[in-house]
Amino acid sequence: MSHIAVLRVVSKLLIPVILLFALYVQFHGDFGPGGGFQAGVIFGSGFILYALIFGTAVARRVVPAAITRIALAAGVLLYGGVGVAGIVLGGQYLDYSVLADDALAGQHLGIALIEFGVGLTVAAAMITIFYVFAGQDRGPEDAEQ
Amino acid sequence: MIGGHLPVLLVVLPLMAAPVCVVVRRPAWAWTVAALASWGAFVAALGLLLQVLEGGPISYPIGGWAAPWGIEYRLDLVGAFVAVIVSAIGGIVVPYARSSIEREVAADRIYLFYCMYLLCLAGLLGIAATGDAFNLFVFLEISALSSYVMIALAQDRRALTVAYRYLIMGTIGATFYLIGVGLMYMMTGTLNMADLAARLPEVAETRTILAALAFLTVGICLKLALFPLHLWLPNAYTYAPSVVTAFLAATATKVAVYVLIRVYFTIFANVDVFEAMFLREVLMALAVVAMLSASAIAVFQTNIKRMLAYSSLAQIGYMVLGMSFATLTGLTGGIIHLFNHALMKGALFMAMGCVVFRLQVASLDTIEGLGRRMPATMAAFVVGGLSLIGVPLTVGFVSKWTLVLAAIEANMWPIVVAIVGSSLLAIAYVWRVVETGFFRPTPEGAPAVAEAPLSMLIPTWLLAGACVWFGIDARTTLSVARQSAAFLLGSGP
Amino acid sequence: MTFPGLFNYWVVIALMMVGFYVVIAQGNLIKKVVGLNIFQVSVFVFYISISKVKGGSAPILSEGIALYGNPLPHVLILTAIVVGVATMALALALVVRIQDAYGTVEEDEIREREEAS
Amino acid sequence: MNPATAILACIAVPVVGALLVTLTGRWPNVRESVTLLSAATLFALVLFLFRGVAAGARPEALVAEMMPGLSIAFAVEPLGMLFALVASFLWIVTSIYSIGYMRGHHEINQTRFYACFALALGSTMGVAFAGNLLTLFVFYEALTLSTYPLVIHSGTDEARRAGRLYLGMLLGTSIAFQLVAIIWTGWLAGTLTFTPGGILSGKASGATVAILLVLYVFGIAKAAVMPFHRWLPAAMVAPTPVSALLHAVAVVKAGVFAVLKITVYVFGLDAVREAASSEWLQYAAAATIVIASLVALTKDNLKARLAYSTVSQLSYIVLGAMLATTWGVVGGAIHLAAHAFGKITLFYCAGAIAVASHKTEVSQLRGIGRVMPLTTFAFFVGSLSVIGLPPLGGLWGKWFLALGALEADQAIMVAVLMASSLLNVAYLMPIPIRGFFARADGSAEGDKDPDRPPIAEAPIPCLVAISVSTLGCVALFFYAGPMFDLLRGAVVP
Amino acid sequence: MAVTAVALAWLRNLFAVVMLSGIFTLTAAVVYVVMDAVDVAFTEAAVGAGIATVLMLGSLVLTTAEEKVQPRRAFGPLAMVVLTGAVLVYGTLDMPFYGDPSAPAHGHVAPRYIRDSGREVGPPNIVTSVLASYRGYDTLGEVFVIFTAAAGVIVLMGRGRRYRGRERRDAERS
Repeated sequence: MSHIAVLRVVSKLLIPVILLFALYVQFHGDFGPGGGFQAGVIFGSGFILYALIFGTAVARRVVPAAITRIALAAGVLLYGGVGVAGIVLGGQYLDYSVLADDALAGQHLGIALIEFGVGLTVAAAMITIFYVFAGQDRGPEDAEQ
Repeated sequence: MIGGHLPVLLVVLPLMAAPVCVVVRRPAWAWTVAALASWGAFVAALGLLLQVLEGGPISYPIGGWAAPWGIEYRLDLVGAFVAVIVSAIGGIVVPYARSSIEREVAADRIYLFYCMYLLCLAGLLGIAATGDAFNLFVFLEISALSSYVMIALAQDRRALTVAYRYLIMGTIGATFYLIGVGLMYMMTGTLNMADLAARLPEVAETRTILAALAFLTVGICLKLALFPLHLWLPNAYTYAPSVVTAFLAATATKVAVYVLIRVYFTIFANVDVFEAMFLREVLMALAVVAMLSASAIAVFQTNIKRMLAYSSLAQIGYMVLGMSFATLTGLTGGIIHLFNHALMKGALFMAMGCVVFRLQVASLDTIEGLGRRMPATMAAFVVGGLSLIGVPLTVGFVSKWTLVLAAIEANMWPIVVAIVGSSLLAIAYVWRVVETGFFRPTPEGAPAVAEAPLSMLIPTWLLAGACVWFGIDARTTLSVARQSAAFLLGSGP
Repeated sequence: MTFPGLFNYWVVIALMMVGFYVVIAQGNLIKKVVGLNIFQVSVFVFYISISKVKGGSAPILSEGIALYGNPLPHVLILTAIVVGVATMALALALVVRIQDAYGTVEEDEIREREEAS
Repeated sequence: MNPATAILACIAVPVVGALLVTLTGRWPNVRESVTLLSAATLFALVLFLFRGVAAGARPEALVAEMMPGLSIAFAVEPLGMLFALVASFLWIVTSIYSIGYMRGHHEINQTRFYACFALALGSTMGVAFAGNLLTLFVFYEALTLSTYPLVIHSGTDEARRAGRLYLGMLLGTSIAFQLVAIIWTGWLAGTLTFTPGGILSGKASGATVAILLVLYVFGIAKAAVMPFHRWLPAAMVAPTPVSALLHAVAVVKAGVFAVLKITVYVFGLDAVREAASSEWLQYAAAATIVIASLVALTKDNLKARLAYSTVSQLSYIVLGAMLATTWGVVGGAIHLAAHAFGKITLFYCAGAIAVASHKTEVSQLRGIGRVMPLTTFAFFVGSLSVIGLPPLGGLWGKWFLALGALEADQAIMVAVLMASSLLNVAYLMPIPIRGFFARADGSAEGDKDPDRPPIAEAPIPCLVAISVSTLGCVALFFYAGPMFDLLRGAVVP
Repeated sequence: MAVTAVALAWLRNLFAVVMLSGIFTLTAAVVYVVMDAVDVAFTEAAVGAGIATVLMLGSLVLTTAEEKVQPRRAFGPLAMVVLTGAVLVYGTLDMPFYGDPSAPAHGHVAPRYIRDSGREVGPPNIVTSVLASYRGYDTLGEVFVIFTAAAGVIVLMGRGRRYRGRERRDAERS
């Protein structure tokens, strides 16, 4: 089973890079192609790679299903919440200009926040779907979404 | 301060409540969240209707970006009216869902049902409120995806294939809509509906816009199940959980009709769409065929939910028919029937949901003599059924009156005959149920059943009562519908 | 890949129609999903080709570039892609459940089994 | 008491009565007292109104506005007054009769019977006092629906088939023809309120009037003009009190009453006379008179024979309306009252015979006069009245109708009336004559059964009712003067 | 692209079909780059070609890999497809040519994004500005679609659903 060992080593090296790249895409979206969505996908795939190689059981210990579920909801809530914040601070819904003193800074902050929300939900969604698909073919007692 | 933000709160409230449901997970809490959110949405919708009645259409630029650049929420009278219908049905369905869902959906899925329900509600309200053609697509998909899931929640395995077919048809419809929007964007450079209306006349004669119109029409007709694009609907309504059927039947197709109205009377307001490509004739012919054939098929159904589904197809025909007159009375008839049909179909499906709750299946065999054992449920069914026939003092009568009047005004006697013929068929299929339910003896060995729980009966009777209330005093609804129609036509030719 | 005139659109339309055909004519549920995917992707390509401006560059502001592609269709399609994949995920989940419930993913076999039961 | 309140009370009393009957269903004596009490109260109210109307007052009452310009409103005028008087008086009599009949027959579902009966009477009052076409239509439909459970009272397959025919034909024609005609009228005239002289005069072309007239006459299937008469014989499966009051008085008379009222107050007599279709409709009525009489001759079942007789007699009134002369209309209205008393007597007798001897066929009735002399005598008097011989009320109706026919230069109609009277003799007189003079048929099965108690007179309540209605036939002959004066007020302003 | 698409329609081995579909999407991504839509290309490559393919493979594993031979000939659908295509081609006849800078699509709303987004919103990537700010609400909707799909998948397949479904089927058979 040596090739698995190789895989493990390679992926141990690779996965942090992938996750880092995800973060890069997350925050680089302003300047080049990319953004929360793509970042979320990459982050999700990185984690799925991890799960594939080290087994879903291990992966579930690292990120339990409950966490992904909450992350899934938290991401959209963050996005929506930014919108509500716009109302509370006296602007329109999803108006980022009022988030900070300076309109441009507000826009920047708003975009960063919602991109983060997007990334969170997307990554969580991918991991959830993966768990669910991977969690098939087992009896009801040990299946944990 | 809140008043100014109602247009967006209307949608965001149920939208944001959905993830909360996922977080709290406990069925009771999820239910509470769903109930609060949908009642909140209802209050918001009512507030909006009042605002619109007072001060005319409301525009709300989301993100503070002015209309053609940002996404605009634009509520005119029709939009507000549809929002009220949808959120009212939503508010009534939620208390009903509590017992019904416990019976029909696995316990560990209940919180997800509420989540899906809220998403669907938000999607439908978003469609009603939006003034942006592409935003409409996004919310269409939210509501569509959640309704596929809700249908598949049923325990019957056929619900799965039905949901799958619905998904395929729905996605094709949405994609067609997307193609239509793309073609329009190509020729005008804008996605905002009002802006489109202003810019379309210039290019109205181009073949591209004609193609766009064709794609929009076909796409939306797939969603609203106009004959012959209706094949997904009967099974979907038959096998879905009862609450889901009641909710979707009362709202989803109505919203699709609303989208069609939006396309013809807002986006293409300054273009004489009905003259193009025989659209009026085609729509009318399809509506008439739908009214007659679906009613005729309904007469032969033994599963009552399926029977009601076919009846829905016929009623959709009425709405499309009213719209295709493109006259004040005709459009009024279409819009008022939108409201009225939501009430009666909601009541009917909810009554059948009560039967399913006790007997698992609502078919002609199981309800023999049920009028004695579940009198309140069956009485609600009778009220809804009479409404469907169009007996006076029910809402169905008001719709029928307006539509027949529109046909007489337009001097279209064949249409009058068709409306009347479809009503006659309605007598046949409704009465089969009433007769079996009330005037057949209870068969030997029939299970002894109690009346449905009050949490289900009260919502059912709320809708049944509304059928009568708005049938006796139709002034408010009619005037709102008439004003909406006048508004829609006013900006048109 | 610069097509003259309308030719580009016609290719896209041909692709769309292949996808559409697969959706409505195929009996295999998974293949239908694939067809749907192709159909939608072709529509996306169509949108993107609306956005193309000859001589323009990618819509990322930088010094010295005056002509950009139209960013709006890009945004729309970003959204639409996600919607498409979400739909597909649901469709596939349904297919898997159908396989469990019926033991097949062929439409006519499902129909047979539905009638039998 | 305020007349407007009295009008509303006339509708409300039977409805409240029905409610109380339902509530007191467990105690038959209380239940039947409630029925009698409501009947008496109603008659008192109608009498109160009559005093005013006879003095020339035309009280009105507005209930609710349903749609803009369309309201539920009542207005009492002579035609309606007469109809209400007859119906409410006979309700008391029939209630007494029912008590004897239902108990004597050990019928099931007696509570439902009394409740629906009261509701039917309430609807009849609504028809009688309707102030506009919409109100008339509303109560017309309510009458159909409230009598449906009475028709299928026995719950047998035959009863259900009859019920289906009953409902399908009455509801069907009313929606298919009458409703369309009403909407059309409303559109043409701009109002639906009954107005002396007609609301359509000068607003519609001759051809339109002709078509509308046909739509009304056939749309009001309760008037049983052939070919829409089949529901009436079918409805005879109902218990005899129902056949007596509802299918010889309330329901069918509501139909011809509506025809009269529409002729006078919607079209105006002149317009009807000039309409191209009125002559054609006269022939239809005449054909019905003769054919139904001939059919009656062939029927062996007593109630069926009486039913066809009713079909025939109803067309007298339709004929009077279509002649559209003063004498014709007055004659029609008087016939409405006179035939009510005559025919109800016959049905009472038929029911009494059925209760006492379980005989339902004409051929079984030889010698019945010897065991049930009172009943058979009453039958004899009732027959004379229906035939139209003095000194009985039936004379006047035919008399004035004949005058009306002459006034309209339709001498052939006089011949029809005469022929019909001869046919009446042929199908009615043999029954009492054989009853008195023929020897009892020894082979009748019932008589050989030693366990059976010997046939005696009907229960006391039945006899009381029979006597009252028989006396009524006689009284109408002598009090035709006031009736005539009252009615002239309707036709000649 | 066209070749892949047609091949897709004819192939019966579903694994090949899925792989081809992935290739098809990747080609589409390349086309996007050619058309200057880098963001879309990036997403399509990641999502369309990546996730979608993985998802399909996943479901193939759980179902079956071979399509049944279809005996029937589908002329009805073919006619419908041809009709739809004809309408579209008809629609193209009045379209502005591909890449035409003066097309109406480029003239109305879009110029403001290009001109002002740097000043009004900030990010040099116009797509990001439009996506997150001008049309931020669409994106909100989009995220909710993902959320719906994820929750929907949990509903359909989460926690032993499949297992139960199979038990039921076996019970029905016996």
